[in-house]
Amino acid sequence: MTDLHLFWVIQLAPLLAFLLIQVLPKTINKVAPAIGMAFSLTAALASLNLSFAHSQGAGLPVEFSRQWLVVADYAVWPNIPVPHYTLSVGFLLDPLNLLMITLVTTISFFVQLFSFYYMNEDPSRPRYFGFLSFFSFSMTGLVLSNNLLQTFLFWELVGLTSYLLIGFWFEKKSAATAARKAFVINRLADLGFYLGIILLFLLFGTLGFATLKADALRNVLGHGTLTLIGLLIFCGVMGKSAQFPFHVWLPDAMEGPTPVSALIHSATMVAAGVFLLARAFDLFSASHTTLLVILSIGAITALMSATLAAIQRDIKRILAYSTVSQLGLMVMAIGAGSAESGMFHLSTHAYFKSLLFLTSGAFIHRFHTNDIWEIADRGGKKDAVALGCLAFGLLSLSGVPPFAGFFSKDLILEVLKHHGGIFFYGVAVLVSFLTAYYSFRLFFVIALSKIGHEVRAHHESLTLKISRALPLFSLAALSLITGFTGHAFHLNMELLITTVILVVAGGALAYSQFKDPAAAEAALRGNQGFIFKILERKFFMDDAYDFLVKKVGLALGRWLNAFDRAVINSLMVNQTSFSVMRLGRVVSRLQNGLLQDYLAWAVGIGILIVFCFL
Amino acid sequence: MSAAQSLSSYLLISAALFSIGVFGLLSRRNLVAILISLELILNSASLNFVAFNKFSLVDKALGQVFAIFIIALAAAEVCIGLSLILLLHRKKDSINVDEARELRG
Amino acid sequence: MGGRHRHSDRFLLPMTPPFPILSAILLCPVVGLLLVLLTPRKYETLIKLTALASALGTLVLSVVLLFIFKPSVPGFQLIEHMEWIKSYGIHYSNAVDGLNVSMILLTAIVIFCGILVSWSVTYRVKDFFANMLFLVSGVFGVFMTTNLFFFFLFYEIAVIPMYLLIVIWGSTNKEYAAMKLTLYLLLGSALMFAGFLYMYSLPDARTFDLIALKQNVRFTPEVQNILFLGLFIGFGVLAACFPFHVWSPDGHVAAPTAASMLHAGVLMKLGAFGILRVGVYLLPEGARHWADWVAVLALCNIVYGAMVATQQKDLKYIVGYSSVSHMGIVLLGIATMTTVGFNGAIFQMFAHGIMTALFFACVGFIYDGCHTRMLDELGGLSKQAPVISAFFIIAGLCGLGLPGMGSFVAELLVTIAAIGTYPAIGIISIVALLITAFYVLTAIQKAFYGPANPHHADFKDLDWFQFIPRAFLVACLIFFGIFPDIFINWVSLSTKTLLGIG
Amino acid sequence: MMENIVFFGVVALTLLGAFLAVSLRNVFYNALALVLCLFGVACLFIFLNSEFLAVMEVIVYIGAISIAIIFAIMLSTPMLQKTEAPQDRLKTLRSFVIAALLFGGLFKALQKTTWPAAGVDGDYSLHAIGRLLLTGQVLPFEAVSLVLLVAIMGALLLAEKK
Repeated sequence: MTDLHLFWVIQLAPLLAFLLIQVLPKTINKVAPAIGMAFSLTAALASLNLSFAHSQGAGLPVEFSRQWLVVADYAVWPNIPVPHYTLSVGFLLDPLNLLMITLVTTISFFVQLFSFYYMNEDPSRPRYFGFLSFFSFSMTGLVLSNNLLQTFLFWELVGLTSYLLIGFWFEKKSAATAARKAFVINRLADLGFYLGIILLFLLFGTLGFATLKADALRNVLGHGTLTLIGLLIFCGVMGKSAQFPFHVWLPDAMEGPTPVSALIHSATMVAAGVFLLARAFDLFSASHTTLLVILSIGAITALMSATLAAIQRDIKRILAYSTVSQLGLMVMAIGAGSAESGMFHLSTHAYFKSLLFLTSGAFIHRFHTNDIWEIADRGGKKDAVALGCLAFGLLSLSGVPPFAGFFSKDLILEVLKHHGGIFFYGVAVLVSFLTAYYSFRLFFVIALSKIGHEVRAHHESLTLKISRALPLFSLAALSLITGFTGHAFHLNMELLITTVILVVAGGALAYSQFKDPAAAEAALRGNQGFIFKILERKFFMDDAYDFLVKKVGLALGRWLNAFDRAVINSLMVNQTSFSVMRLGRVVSRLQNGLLQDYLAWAVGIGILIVFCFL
Repeated sequence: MSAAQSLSSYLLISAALFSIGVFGLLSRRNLVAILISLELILNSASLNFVAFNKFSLVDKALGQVFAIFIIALAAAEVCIGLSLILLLHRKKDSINVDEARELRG
Repeated sequence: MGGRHRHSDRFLLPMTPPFPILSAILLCPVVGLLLVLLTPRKYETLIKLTALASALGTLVLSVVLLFIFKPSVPGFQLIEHMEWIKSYGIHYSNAVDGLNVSMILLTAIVIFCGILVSWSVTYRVKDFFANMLFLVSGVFGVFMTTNLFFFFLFYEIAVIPMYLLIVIWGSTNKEYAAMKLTLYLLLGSALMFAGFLYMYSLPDARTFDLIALKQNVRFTPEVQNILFLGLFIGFGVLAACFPFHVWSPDGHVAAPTAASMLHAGVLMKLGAFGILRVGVYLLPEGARHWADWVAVLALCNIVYGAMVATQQKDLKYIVGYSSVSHMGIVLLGIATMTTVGFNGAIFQMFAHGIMTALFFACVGFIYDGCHTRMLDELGGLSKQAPVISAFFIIAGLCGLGLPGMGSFVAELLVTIAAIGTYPAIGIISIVALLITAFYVLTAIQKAFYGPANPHHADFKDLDWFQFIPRAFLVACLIFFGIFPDIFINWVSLSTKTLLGIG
Repeated sequence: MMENIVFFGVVALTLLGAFLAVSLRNVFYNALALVLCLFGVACLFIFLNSEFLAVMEVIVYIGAISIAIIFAIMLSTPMLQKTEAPQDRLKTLRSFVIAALLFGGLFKALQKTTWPAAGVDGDYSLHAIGRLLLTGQVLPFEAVSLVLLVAIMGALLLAEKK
């Protein structure tokens, strides 16, 4: 099979699964998971095939492109490098998205497998697997596309599936609201992206990744314009990758089914922003101002959400904030000028974070609660498979050597140390420390608590057991292996020591606080400190959005609506018709039925007219 | 030339008759009085015709013929007008023109 | 222009139609109307089938027209001309170019789906379908005629049945809305006709023929400015331009489902079409002169319509105001006076027509089942009626400009043109996408998500028959969203000619 | 000279009759004043050499029309109640102003116009009138006769007691 065939397989297999699941009658919807898994396995195998064919970057990049839409066959904007404006569609494969596509398809397969277990009892499974397949379709499209507009297209589709899956249990009001919030905030961020694309298209004339080279851009566009476009497109990244100040949707997005969080809100979709940063890196690196902004935003996000992760009780929220924080680290790395390190952390993070989420899903599915203390209370530590995998994931997350997280995080620290300046390096170190702290906190709470009301696992069939354990084990293995795939990594002793010290310090702090989780919980409840309050209110970000939407946006809408009803509808329209009617009533008073009045008018006016002619 | 032999004196008389008729038409409430005023107006017209017949000749007898027509029409008009007045009197027990205002808007 | 065009030309050139296809399209609903009128009142199914057959006929013929139509030929083609009143230059003459070929298709699609959707009408069936067919023949006439007198005539033909449809089969304050809509539309047409008469009275004119006017009459700049202003207000009323928009939400709300579909899907496009066909075609200088103001009004439409929509409680009002917002995009495209903007505007007319028809088809179905359209009284419909809610959600997503749908490409083109011409207005207009997302999603959340409302427990989902028209509309939306080049190919040469480029 | 005196006398009679016909309160007196005025007009016809018309005026107008009006008055209102309610002053004033304006307008028009003088005298014989009625003006003549017929029938129909 040629590359193009493989692309089509990877791209269309999930879509086909989606369509099949939609088309098949309801009576045989038991096969929906099978369809979803079969097609995602196909896609995964195809992408593995692709990555073996091009191992070590042989024969890359490969591009297939086709004209999609002629916008104008003349230069809309003066002094433009191209004579006509054409949008195209196509595939572009380079080492960057080869890595990404493998990651997306494999995790997608594992998550589908795990979902078979997780969603076993849900009556609307077909819808779930359909959406999941549709997500895979959109995500592969995003990764494979060869230009910004196509990326944007799938970017939005990915956002849509995220919306649909967060709101999967739409009967719950909180889920529906969270879905809407995610979509609207992403939309807000995407406006910047959209505008950036349009500006770039207008001023540069082409959107293909292959043509977006830093030198070419600098030749055509000024520094200010480049910065503007870069920041606008980064705006979209901030939305999708949940960077400050658009991060607020991600913790709420945990209302969706947990495998969805594993796939979309940790490994793939939220990583799409970082992926885009790396993909169109020249666009950002063409202006050092852009890079500085990216670096700062990443730093703020990483630090802020790491602190927030440290106080959460909901296991998924801990992981969500941790995801935001790790994404912040990746963005920082790219902002510091190293797309490779960001992407490397992205790939390792994808595996261990989806592992963590699936583990949390295993807990939640068995114990029916999200609260870590309650999980512990109901016998969380008796679930050996889940606890083991949790430990694997957390070790990787906190960067313990030789787990994958260690290598990638070290690389980022190194990059930041050399290119980011001491301040950002410090932030990253602090974030690593906090990461270790909240990871160990999570682990200690579950592992060290006493079991109160134990919930026994009900009997599960062998298929279910496999579909539960297989993804967990595979991802655990992957989160161990992937660290060594990072090329050209030389062990830096200084950093190794720093990392180990950070992990040990974080672990020790967590142990000192949570060696008796019950007491710690009591202390947590009793804590009324100022800082704690701020953390509990998530730095008032949600309140700020609430204010903006309710007090500014909706108030403006209310005002305009009142204007529409009162001024335009009543005053301008109805009053016009009323005054016509009123005028009619006045004029009809002339017709009073008195014959002589009519005559007097007629004769009088007639005479006056005659006088005019005399 | 004597006043009796000048066109303008007759036209003036006719104008005066006409104006008096209009005055009556506009001021009286009694329908019969209005009818009487109408007669005055018609008479002023026929006076005009006859005067023009004499002083500003187009045809030897055309003005007189029209005066005859006017007399005939006046007869018809009075005929209809009086019966209408009778009808109104029967309906409203009054021949006041202000009473007949069913068509007001 | 790629090789495909040349290829298709060679393939299609021998295919001249053996009969006047435009008149055939126009006559299809007329014949249907006559047949419906001749059918006795009690054979309701026969009446419905007759109406459906004539709608299907127009649909097939308009698709055939698309294949006969040669996008690479500039100017009008397939001209049908029949002299009627020669001394006044009033002729029955039809022609197509890139501007109206898609509008004819749109009308055919919407009427086809509209008749399928109105299968559930039970009250005065014969009159209903007769009115629908009468209305649509007027609309076809407006789109295809090249004579201003007939333009006006057909337009009036389209307005009057709309009044009847709303007054007899409508709901919610229908007398008021119908009267308001009719008065507005007549006001617009009065201004329009005044403009036509003024053109007729100009030296060297003495004709209502569009092509003859273009060729013979030199419109001085002052005349162009005045005329374009008058015509723009006249047509702007039809296109629900900002201060004249209130008829449209009220009218949409009161109208029965199929009438709303036609009304929002097609009738509102008549205004924008008229601006292009008459205003810009004959008075390019006037259009340029007023373009800035048009752009500002269009921006008002876009943002204001969306903001007001956020406050609505009635599903149909939401859709109504979203139409106001989306028509603003059309006007903005026109205001840019560039081919990109024109292409986008026409594409948006098409995409919005289909999208809003889909919207109303869904809302109408929900109203029939639940007897309410208020958001607070709905809720959780997605549980018991997943199909209809899926259709509504698709329409909503199209409304908020989701890529892959027709309206995304349209909005993209208009935005590109707008940012190129009026950067500030273009950028502000993008904000509407966010507001649209907000109100669409809020409506979806309130109506379809959340706990199910026990009042609507017996609400039945779509059956396969009612599935067809909505699925057809969705298919059109997605098809043109994925292959926009087909559409742009139809219009691009005509918009260029319109602007005098190339 | 004598002729002038008589003429002015007749004019005064006519105008006085007209004035009384519209200004007296009692309708019955109005009708009598109308007779006076019509008589004056008949005299004026004689001044205009048209004896036939004068005779017609007296016979038709005074003999038929006025008498019909008097009959109507007697039929519709008892003698004693013929006096109208006091006039609305505003209405009278308005009517007077309009009538004055009208007269002023006619007067001004009369003054401004120069009339072509007649070259020949008219033919006032019954013969000429009859000939004209039955030749040149036969169509209006027939129309008027029709109108009269219809008027009589209409009057009968209207006055019929139901």
